[in-house]
Parts: sequence; C-alpha cells; structure tokens
Amino acid sequence: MAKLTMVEAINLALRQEMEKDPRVLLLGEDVGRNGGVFRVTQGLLDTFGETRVMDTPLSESAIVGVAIGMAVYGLRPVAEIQFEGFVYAAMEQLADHAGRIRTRSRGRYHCPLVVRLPYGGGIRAPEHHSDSNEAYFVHTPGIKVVVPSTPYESKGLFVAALRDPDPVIFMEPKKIYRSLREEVPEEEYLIPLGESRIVLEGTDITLITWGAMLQPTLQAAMLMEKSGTSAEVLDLRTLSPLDTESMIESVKKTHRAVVVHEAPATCGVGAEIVARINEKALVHLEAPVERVTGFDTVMPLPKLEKYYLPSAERVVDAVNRVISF
Amino acid sequence: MAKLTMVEAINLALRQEMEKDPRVLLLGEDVGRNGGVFRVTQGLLDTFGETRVMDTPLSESAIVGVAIGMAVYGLRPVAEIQFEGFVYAAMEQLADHAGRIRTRSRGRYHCPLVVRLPYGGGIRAPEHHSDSNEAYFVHTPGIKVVVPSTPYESKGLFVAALRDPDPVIFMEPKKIYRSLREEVPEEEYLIPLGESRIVLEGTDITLITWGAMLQPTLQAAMLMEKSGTSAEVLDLRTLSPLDTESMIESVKKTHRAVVVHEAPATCGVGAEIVARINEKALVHLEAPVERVTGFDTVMPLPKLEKYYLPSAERVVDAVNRVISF
Amino acid sequence: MPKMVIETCSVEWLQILDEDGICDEELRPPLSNEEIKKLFESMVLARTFDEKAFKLQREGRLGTYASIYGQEAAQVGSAFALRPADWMFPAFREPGASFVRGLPIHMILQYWAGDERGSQIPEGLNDFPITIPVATQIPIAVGVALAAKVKGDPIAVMAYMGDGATSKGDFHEGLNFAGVFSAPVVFVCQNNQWAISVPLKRQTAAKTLAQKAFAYGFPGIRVDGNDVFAVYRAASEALNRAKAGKGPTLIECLTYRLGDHTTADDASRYRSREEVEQWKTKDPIRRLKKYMEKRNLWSEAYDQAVRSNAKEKVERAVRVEESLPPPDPRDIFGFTFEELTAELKEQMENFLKVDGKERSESKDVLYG
Amino acid sequence: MPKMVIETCSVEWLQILDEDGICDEELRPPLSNEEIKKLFESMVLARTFDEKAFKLQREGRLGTYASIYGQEAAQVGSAFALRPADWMFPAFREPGASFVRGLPIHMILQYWAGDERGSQIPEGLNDFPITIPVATQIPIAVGVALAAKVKGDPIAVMAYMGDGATSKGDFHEGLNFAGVFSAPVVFVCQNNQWAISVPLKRQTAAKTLAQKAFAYGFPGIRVDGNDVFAVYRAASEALNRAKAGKGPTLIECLTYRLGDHTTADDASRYRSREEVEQWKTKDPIRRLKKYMEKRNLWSEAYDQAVRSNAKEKVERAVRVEESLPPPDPRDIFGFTFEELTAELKEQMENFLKVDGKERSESKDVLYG
Ligand SMILES: Cc1ncc(C[n+]2csc(CCOP(=O)(O)OP(=O)(O)O)c2C)c(N)n1
Ligand SMILES: Cc1ncc(C[n+]2csc(CCOP(=O)(O)OP(=O)(O)O)c2C)c(N)n1
Ligand SMILES: [Mg+2]
Ligand SMILES: [Mg+2]
Repeated sequence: MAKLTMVEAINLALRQEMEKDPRVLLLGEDVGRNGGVFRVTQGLLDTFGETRVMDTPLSESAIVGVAIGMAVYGLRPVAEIQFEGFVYAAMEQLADHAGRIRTRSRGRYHCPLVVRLPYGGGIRAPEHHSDSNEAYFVHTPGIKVVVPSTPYESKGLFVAALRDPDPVIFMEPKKIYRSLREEVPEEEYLIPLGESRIVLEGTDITLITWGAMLQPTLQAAMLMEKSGTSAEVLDLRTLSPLDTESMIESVKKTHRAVVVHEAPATCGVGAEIVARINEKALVHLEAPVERVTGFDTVMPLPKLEKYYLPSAERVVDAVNRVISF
Repeated sequence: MAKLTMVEAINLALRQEMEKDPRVLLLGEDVGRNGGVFRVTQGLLDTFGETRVMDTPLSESAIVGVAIGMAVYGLRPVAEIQFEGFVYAAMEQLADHAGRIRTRSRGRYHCPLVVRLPYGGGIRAPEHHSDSNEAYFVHTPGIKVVVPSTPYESKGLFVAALRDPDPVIFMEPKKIYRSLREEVPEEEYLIPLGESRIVLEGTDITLITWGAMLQPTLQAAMLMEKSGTSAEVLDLRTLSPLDTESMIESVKKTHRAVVVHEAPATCGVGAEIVARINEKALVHLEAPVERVTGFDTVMPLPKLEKYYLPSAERVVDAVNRVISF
Repeated sequence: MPKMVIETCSVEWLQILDEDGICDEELRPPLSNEEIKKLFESMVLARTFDEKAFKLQREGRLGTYASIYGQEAAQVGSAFALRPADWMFPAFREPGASFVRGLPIHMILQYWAGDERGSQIPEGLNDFPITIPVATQIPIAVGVALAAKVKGDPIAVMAYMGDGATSKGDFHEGLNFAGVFSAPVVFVCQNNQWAISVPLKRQTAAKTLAQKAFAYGFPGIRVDGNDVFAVYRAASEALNRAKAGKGPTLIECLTYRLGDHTTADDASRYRSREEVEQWKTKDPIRRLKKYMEKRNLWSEAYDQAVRSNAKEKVERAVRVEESLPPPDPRDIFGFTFEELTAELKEQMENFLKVDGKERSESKDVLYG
Repeated sequence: MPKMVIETCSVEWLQILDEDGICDEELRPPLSNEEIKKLFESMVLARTFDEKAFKLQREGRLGTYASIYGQEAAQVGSAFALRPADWMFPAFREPGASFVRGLPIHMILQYWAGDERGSQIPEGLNDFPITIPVATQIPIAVGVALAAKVKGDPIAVMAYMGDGATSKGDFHEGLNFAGVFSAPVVFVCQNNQWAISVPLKRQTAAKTLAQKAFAYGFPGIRVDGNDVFAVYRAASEALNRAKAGKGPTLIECLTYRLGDHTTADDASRYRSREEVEQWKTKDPIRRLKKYMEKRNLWSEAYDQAVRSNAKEKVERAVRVEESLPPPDPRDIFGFTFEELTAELKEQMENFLKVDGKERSESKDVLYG
C-alpha cells in the first residue's frame, strides 16, 4: 500500500470520487492549472477538464453560493476556500443558505456540498493564514464539520463527507498536510461522520482533540507514559455532530479530561466539550476538565506563532494539574 | 424621572452623546428620515443633519468597513445592522479588521466603533430576523460584546460602549425593545463594560442570563420562590469580556447553576460559562450546570417560534432537575 | 496610442406600451390574444392577492407582508417568458411572478403567516423559496444555471432582486461569476426606487442600474417596468440569449413601490404623497386594459369576470391556508439534516417530554 | 420614447511614455527634472528592494514575500502624486508605493519576516498596514475618506488593489459607497493580469477593469501601468478631483507581474515563458531611462550612483531588521484591547509561568 501525505490522500479521494460520480466537480481559486496552492487538486484539471475543475474569480461568497446552487440542482460540488482566513466572507451563504435550505424548504431542497477549508497554524504562514475557526461552523445549525487528523483518516472522512446529503465543512490541518505519511488504501473506504476514534487506550485521563493537535497530544501521552500516567487519546474527527457518547464513556472510565485545540479558548469547541462532560459525567469527574488552546487573541505572525499553538509540553502541564488536583 | 422603553433609552443616549461629542455619527440602512425600522434613531437626522446621520446603501460589509475607517480616522461611528440576521456579511470586516487593527498595528491604530445589532426572537418577525448570534462575536478576538436587559441598563451600557476605545457589538434584544418601561435618568451615567449585576439575590441556585432572557428567568425565579427555592439571578450585561469572577462567586455560594440563552446550545456562550464554572468552581458544584437554550436548529418562523425560545417553565424544569440531582 | 477610447457602452431604454395604452406595434412581442389576456388576468390576480394579503395582515390574520402594488407588470411580464423547466429565484416581493409560475396561492400566505411549509415548493416546480437576506439568492441562482450548463440541460434561470440589492457584495460576485462562465441566467432587477426608506440616489450614483451589467461584460437594459410588453420582450430575448449559450443579461425594470415597504412600514414618514400619486398614473394594469380595449380584448363583463375569478381564487387560498393544521413542532428538528443527529434527537426528546410526560396541547400554552 | 439610448460610457486609455521611451510631450505632466529623477530613483529602489527580498527569502532569512517586479511604475507613479497629509491603503504588493510615502524600508522586511511591528506604521505617516484579505481594505479606505470629508480636512485617500480584488464583494460595496457619498478617494487597481494562477479572463468578462467605475457613477480610466508619467498624471488628476469635492476615480494600471505570485509560488506551472518575456520588453524602468537619456537626465555614472545608493539603503534596512530584538511574546496579548481583560490577563500570566516558574528562554524552545 502506498504511503501518502494528507495532501496526496485527499487528492486520491477526489480523483476516485470524480471517476465514480460524474456529479462531483471542484471549484475555487487556483484549483485548476495550479492544482491548488497546496496541490490538493493537482492533476485533476488534466484528467477531468475545465467544466469539472473550475478556477473561479476571487469571490469567496460566490464560490460558496454558486456551489450551493449546484448542489441544489443535483451536482456534488466541492468548493475550496484557499485559507480559513478567507471564509468569513462566505459566512452569510453558509449560515443563511447552506445550513438552512433543507429545513426552510421542509425538505424540498437540500445541499450536499463540501467546503474544503485548509486551516490552522504552525506553518509560518503570512497574516490571516492561520486561523482555526471551527467553532463558528459548529455553532451554525445545519452544517457538519469534519477535521481529519492523518492521511488515512482524511481519505475515509472525505469520501463520507462528499457522499453526505448535507453540507459539510471539511477542515484540513495545514500543519500536517505533508508532515506525516501513512498507508492509504487505493480501495474505497468510508469513515462515518459523527464517530470519534480512540487513538490510544488509557485509564488515567482522557485527552480529547482533533486535526493537527492530535500530534502534540500523542506526544504528550508518550511523555506521560514515561512518568506512569496512562492517557486515553480521543480523536473527535467530526465536530458537528459531536460524538458525545464516546467522550462520556471515556471520561467515566478515566474520571479526568483535557481538551486540546488551536482556536481561542473562549467559545471554542473545547467549551462545548467541557459543558457536555459537565452535563453527562459530572459525578465521575475527579478534577476540572482543562482546556489547552490558543489564546483569546489573534493568531500571531510567525515570529510569535510558537507561543500560541498548544504543544506537548503545555498538554503535559495541564495533565499534571488535572492529575494532581 | 421619565419612564422609557429601551428604544427610547438608546435614542436618548445617542442624542446626548451626539450633542456632547461632535465625533459621534450614525450610519446604516434607514437610520435617517425613517429613524430606523425600530425608531431607535428617530429624530436624530432632524437635529444633527445628513453628515452625522447617514442613510447608507444596502451593504452590510461596507457599513461596518466604512465605520472602521471612520473610527481609525478619529470619529466615533455607530453603525447599525438592521437585524442580526444580516450581520454575517460583515463578519469579514469584523473579524479581520475591527478586531485586529490594534494588535496588528501594535497600537498605531485602533477602532472605537459601536455596531448596534438588534437581535433575537419573540416578536413574530419574518425569517432571518430572529437569530441570536452573540457567540460568533464572543469567540472573535478583539471585539467586545454587550447585551443590555432593561431600558436603564441600555442607556448606561450604551454610553460606556460608545466611549470604549475598542470595537463593541451592542446587541439590542428586540423582544423587550418596547415591552418594558423603566425610569431612565436624563443625567449621564455609565455602566462599566465587563461587570455583571445581581438582579436578585438568592442562596439555592444561580441563574445566569442576559438580554431578553432576563425576563423569563426572573419569572422562573418568582415561580420557584413560591415553592421555596431561592434563586440568585445574574445578568451578565457584557459577554466579552465575561465577568467570570461574579459568576464563580455566586456559584460558590449556591453550588448550583442554570444558564439561559436564546441561541443554539452547541458552542453558544452558555458552553463557555459552563466551562468556566467547571474550571474554577467544580468542587463547589452539587449538580451539573444545565443550559436552557434555543435548539441546535434554525430559529423557526413565528408559528413555531414559541417552542424555540426558553420560557419561565423551561427554566423551572431545569432548576427542578438541578435541585433534585 | 497616447489617449484614446478603448471601450464604450450604452444603456437602452425600452417602452412598448405607454402610459396611455398606446402601443408601438413594431416592438410589440408576438403574443396571441389569449396570451395577452393571460397577462392581464395574472396582473389582476396579483393585485387582488396583494389587497387581500394587506387586509389579512391588518386583521391580524397574517404576519408581516411585502406588497407588490404597482409592480405587477415587472413580475408577470418577466415570469411569463419562462418555461416550466426553467428555474426561478424570487427575492421576497414577487408573488406576482410566483403565481405565474404555478405556485399555489395559499403558500405565499402560509409563508408570511410564519409557516415554513409555505417554502416547501411543490415537486416539479423549479422555484426557489423566497429569500429574505437581500441579494444572497443571486450566487445560488448562478450556481443552478452553471449546473444546468454543466449537465447540458437546455434551460435558463431567472433571478429577481430589488434596487437595494444592487449595492450588496453578493450582487456583484454573482453577476461577475455569471459573466465569466457565461451562465444561462437572466437577472431581473425591479427598480422600484426605494429600499425601505432609502431612495435610489442613496443606493448608487450610477444613472441607471442596467449599466452595472457593463462591469461584468454582458448586456444590461432598462425597460419600463410598468409596461408588461416591454418587460416580457426583454425577458424573452434575454432567456433566448441565455439558452443559446450567449450568457447572462441584466434587465432593470423601472417601476415604483406604490405601497409601504411592508405592513410594518409607514412610507409617509419618508416620501411625498405627490411622488406616489404621480406614479399611480403609470399603473401597469390600467394601461394594458386601455390597449386591450382598443383591440376589443377587454369589456366590462370580461373585467368583472376576471376580477371575480381572481377574488375567488384568493379567497379559496385564504380558506386553504387558514384551515391547515398547525405545523408540527417536531419539524423544528426534523429537517435540519437528512437524519436527526444524536444532539438533535436528544433535544427533541427533551422538548417533547414536559415534566416527564409527553407534551400536550394544554401544556403547550405555557411555553412562549 | 419606445427605444433609445439613455446613458453611455467610454473608457479611455492613457499612455504618455511608450515602450521605447518616446514621450507625448503634450500629455506629459509638468514634472521638474528633479522630480523625474526622483521617479527613476524610486523605481530603482523598489526593484533593488524586491531583488533583495527575494534572495533573503531563498536564503531562509525572510518568510513568504510578494514580488513587485514589473509593477514599479504603477506604484511609484501613483504614490508620488500623494501629499503627506493624504492617506494611503496598500493591498499587499505595494512596497514601491510605501517607500515613496516614507515607510522605513526595514518595516516591509519585518512584516514578511513575521513580525507585527512591521505594521506599526510610524506616527505621522498616514498609511494603513498591508492588508492580506483581498479587497477588504477598500471600504475602510472609503471610511477614512468620508471621515476626512466630514471633518473638512482637505485630503484624499488612495487605495490599492489588484485585478483579482475587483471580483470581491468589498470592492463593489466600497466603490459604490464612495460613489454615493462622493468620497475623496482614488482607487488604484494594479491590473497585473494574474491573481495567483487565475488569469484576467477568469476574473471578469469585462474588457477593462476601468469600466467598472461606470457601475458606481464615477469615472474610470485605464492607463499604461508601466508608464510612470501616465500613472502619475492620472493619479494627480484624480486626487485633484477628489480634493475638489468631485468624488472618486478608478484608475486601472495595466501592468504585469513579472515574478511569481509570491516566493511560495511557481508561475511556470500556469503561464508561458513567452508571455513573461514579451512583457519584459515593456519594462517601466528602462523606458524612463531611455527618455531621461534623451533629456540628458541620465548617464552611466548617475545610474551607478542611483543603483549603489539604492543597494546601500536596502542593505542597511536588512541589517536594521535582522538586528532587531525578537518581539516580546507579551505583545500577543497586550494589544488586543487598550486594556488587558481579566481573561487575557489570566491567559498571559499562565503563559508566562511554566512549571510554576517564570518563562525562560531555555524553556521556550520546548514550545512549538
Ligand atoms: C442583507 C439584508 N440587509 C437588510 C435587510 C432588511 N431589508 C429588507 S428589504 C430591504 C430593502 C430592500 O430594497 P430593495 O432591494 O430595493 O427591494 P424592495 O424592498 O424595494 O423590493 C431591507 C434593507 C435584508 N433583508 N437583508
Ligand atoms: C479574500 C482573499 N481570498 C484569497 C486570498 C489568497 N490570495 C492572496 S493574493 C491572491 C490573488 C490576488 O490577486 P490580485 O488581486 O490580482 O493581486 P496580485 O496578487 O496580482 O497583486 C489570492 C487569491 C486572499 N489573500 N484573500
Ligand atoms: Mg426597491
Ligand atoms: Mg493581479
């Protein structure tokens, strides 16, 4: 089996789905000849031509709006927003149309749309190129949010997202776009949306995370193992809907939890996770659930970026506080 | 002292501030001759003229963007977005500029801007006219979020927001725009941002809320009183920054809490509140903190609206569960 | 070549039927007598509906409603040019167009009465529901047009918008996108000269809205929006262009909102009675009537029949709407996704249980 | 009046100095010899900087950098027309304009090296920092222009954007707003014909970008963006118009991005070498040089001096930038609001404490 990066795995998923299903098409800035600024769509224009791989004007709102129309008409558009920092302009289309058309038309129309959204920090990118804005979408009704954490995961989740009958924001962690390789099957497989996975079983504490933050979280788990603490690591995979059951089950076993994400703490998805643990497993908790997150500030430019992103050490610090509570 | 509605109280605040400070000006759709669709700006065009009360084109992004420029230049613009449902188009200006200009220019520029945002359900308004989208802004760095709950509060908070050196989203609860009257002094008074208030002192449970939801929450407290439960009711007033200290203090006293808000539960501000209570007062809790909120769905049209909004009864139900936990 | 003109554009005005019902027969579209009658009847139906909806609102039987009084020709004339397979995107002030398309009349009442089922467009009718957030339907309409083009379906899309909508980013992004990809779409802008209280001159410094098409590389035309022939002709030609692969067109229908913005508005606050009265003389129905009279297509008896027919249709729609069972509260949850998520299931179940019991009507009243 | 033209527009092209340095003296703006030399020197400085920045990036001494190679005249010619009291809004590819304005050279390096202090525009310089989200600076620039107008300050604002920016909603909303309120603002669009890999014809179906101004009711002009005289002349006239209360102008500078989009890009993937080579013949610096030579304003010695002067300035800036102390991590928190909120204070304090101790440099390296 080929060892692929996440970029290659998503590219493979796109290629295979486009071969299987003529309704699938791509649109976005630079997705065509250039193959996307991250090369996720590389080679697809040559194979599928200009009608199925559409370089668009620089218009994030229209990219999403046009894709909604295509989805309503029966196609399976995959819209790319070049960086998460440019998705704000499409919020109106996402909140007012993508997330609403099924319910407001009482099922007459629906919108099977994937918006690909490279996100997050850690690649020394310019300003506005490192936001983690998943919480906005998780808070928005009618939209699903998926965040893969490895190449294998990204292929299976992407295919599931693409075949989902509802709009999905597929957030791609730029930091691990090329930094990991993993065996990725050619054969079709789907990872169902809404189901998290246990990456590491453990007994003393539950570490809950997603996307690029799985790596420092796993490193933290390794470091902790040396000092005799056994961590259970949960990769959420899907942030909307959230797999509450698995989180609760794990916390009931370990009695302690830490959530790790890049986005600002306040009103981040971590808050929702803490709230759900509180609601469903309070009596099982032996310490407050801690959040290791970005700060309530703008993501700094590269020279200060390293201070912003959660690191294995920050996770270990939090775990120590929780364990010794 | 005159008994005013919230509409009249904010109108008074605007008029007095415009008289005092020539830098204050208003812009938005229909704020001029029409006095705003809710009449909040009524009469101001006649007094202050077209340069200070500007009817604008139908362009939410530009209304906010232009106001940012005016603020950067040294004016004190008050931008009105006609209904919260139309603010999504301005998200890019808010997140990328209003909330960032001070930090990205390391203090060279800042943006003393107020965006007035009538929000929320309960007035049988048409589609897209009843959202409660405070969580988006609370999650956005560099922006303050204020939500008054009575006429008196609205005047004092508005003046404080307008004199704040940073951008403030001032969310006006439409449901109580005209349904309450209260004595509102002509004289200047400021209610500092970031400080919540205890509306009702109590010992058995802390009810945390803001904006229009204060009313059903207070009704619930009355109902509970009859059955012998003493509720402490906290009106947060400012959602960003959050007055964590007061919440924690109250919970340490009552050991129980319920949060009430209109917005969808998932990733709403309620989640952040639960997370903070968890972080700082876990050992004091005798039951999970419950959230009484809107559902994770689009706000329904008027015929189903009543089911969506938290009511006194829903709050009482939650309190009963928490008390009997 | 130091200084020279490298590109020019001109905006045409089209009027076929003037305010006195005098028709330029050379320009008149080739419509049969039956079709001309249909246009008249559709406009009368639109106005009859409008008057009724206004009354219902005043009687507390309908929520906020946006009147189309004065804009009947712009709506009927344009929608009349569509084929059933074409798609239509209303803004929020186009019941006249929706009825021509075949939307059951009671559904518009249902929508403004606050019932989502009014947006549950019947299968087979290719119309989008009303869109409230101004201009946001435009990129979606362009998406449908491009999807049809991709699939090779020989249809076109018509998207409506107001003059206010032309100021919004989505108007620009949508029209520009359509131009670049030569999408089979016709943009019909009902320039009724007001966006609530904001007059056209506060909306743009451009002399016409039609000229905005030039920015996107396709034609724009301004037509007399109270002249149903001019509107129909421009719409037909634009739809033909679109279907022939020649790309989009912007049609500016110059008209006037004779009523308040909505039933929640009071236009006397911001505009003069004279302006309104002056525009009443341009009534689209009266001028078609005058023309038909000359052509012996109109008589008092015919008029009576048309009006009572329209009235009956509208009254029937009111009865239908008012006799519908209330929407099921479960629908708040059930259409968010194809399948209920765990969160929504739990929220719905909690909602349906009150004090541990199934929610009942009597308990319901406590909520809200 | 059934069918008639009611509005027309035409787009003019302006070129004063052609590719061979031949000048239309009638159109030439009245610049002194010193000023012409200043234009030349500014363009040489811009290019010298650009070459150096590119090298620094390749050596790993700078982050992503967006080259201005080929666009020197568009930037220098336009910024040269500004007065110090005027305001300037760059997009992200305007160091040539920023240097003319007086921005210390090292600040652009600092910005692209990933240090916010590069955006801390010195007091007294009325420039906005670089804006990365395309077109979003436009409404803000309009806001500054309107604020100045409200206050009666006799200034104007210049806002830069690329061809790609013309597709964004904020371009539209900003320009339309400026038209309605007759804001004293000049929009300078550097049409370098590419938005990363997307060519102009995918950006719009309009023949020129200048014509888009017509949609907003103010003039647009296309100038040879590689002709510093044409750019300067158009900019001066537009600024005069703005200051005379006559409202905005859109200037499309037709130019070409000779380099890659940024140092992270490889333009050979999507465009032909021939196209690039052909545009190299239109070099803005060379043509001014030829003109100056004829006017005896240029000599080998002068050229040498100009180039070594530019080089020295740039080298000095590199030394300044590279010798600056690293930014203080506390600055992540300290400028979010005027005062630290309780949340931010707590977050900062936790951040500064590591294992209960004050954060130290040695501990730092573990983070990230
Ligand atoms: C994005 C947005 N902003 C504001 C509103 C509130 N609003 C409803 S209709 C309207 C005016 C629309 O004017 P126009 O486009 O000319 O349509 P008309 O009402 O004249 O049909 C406004 C401001 C809205 N619905 N959507
Ligand atoms: C809103 C937004 N979308 C996407 C990007 C990514 N991006 C950066 S530059 C660029 C192309 C800009 O083209 P143009 O406006 O012509 O400016 P140029 O790069 O040619 O100077 C893109 C797509 C961005 N910065 N902002
Ligand atoms: Mg209008
Ligand atoms: Mg460009």
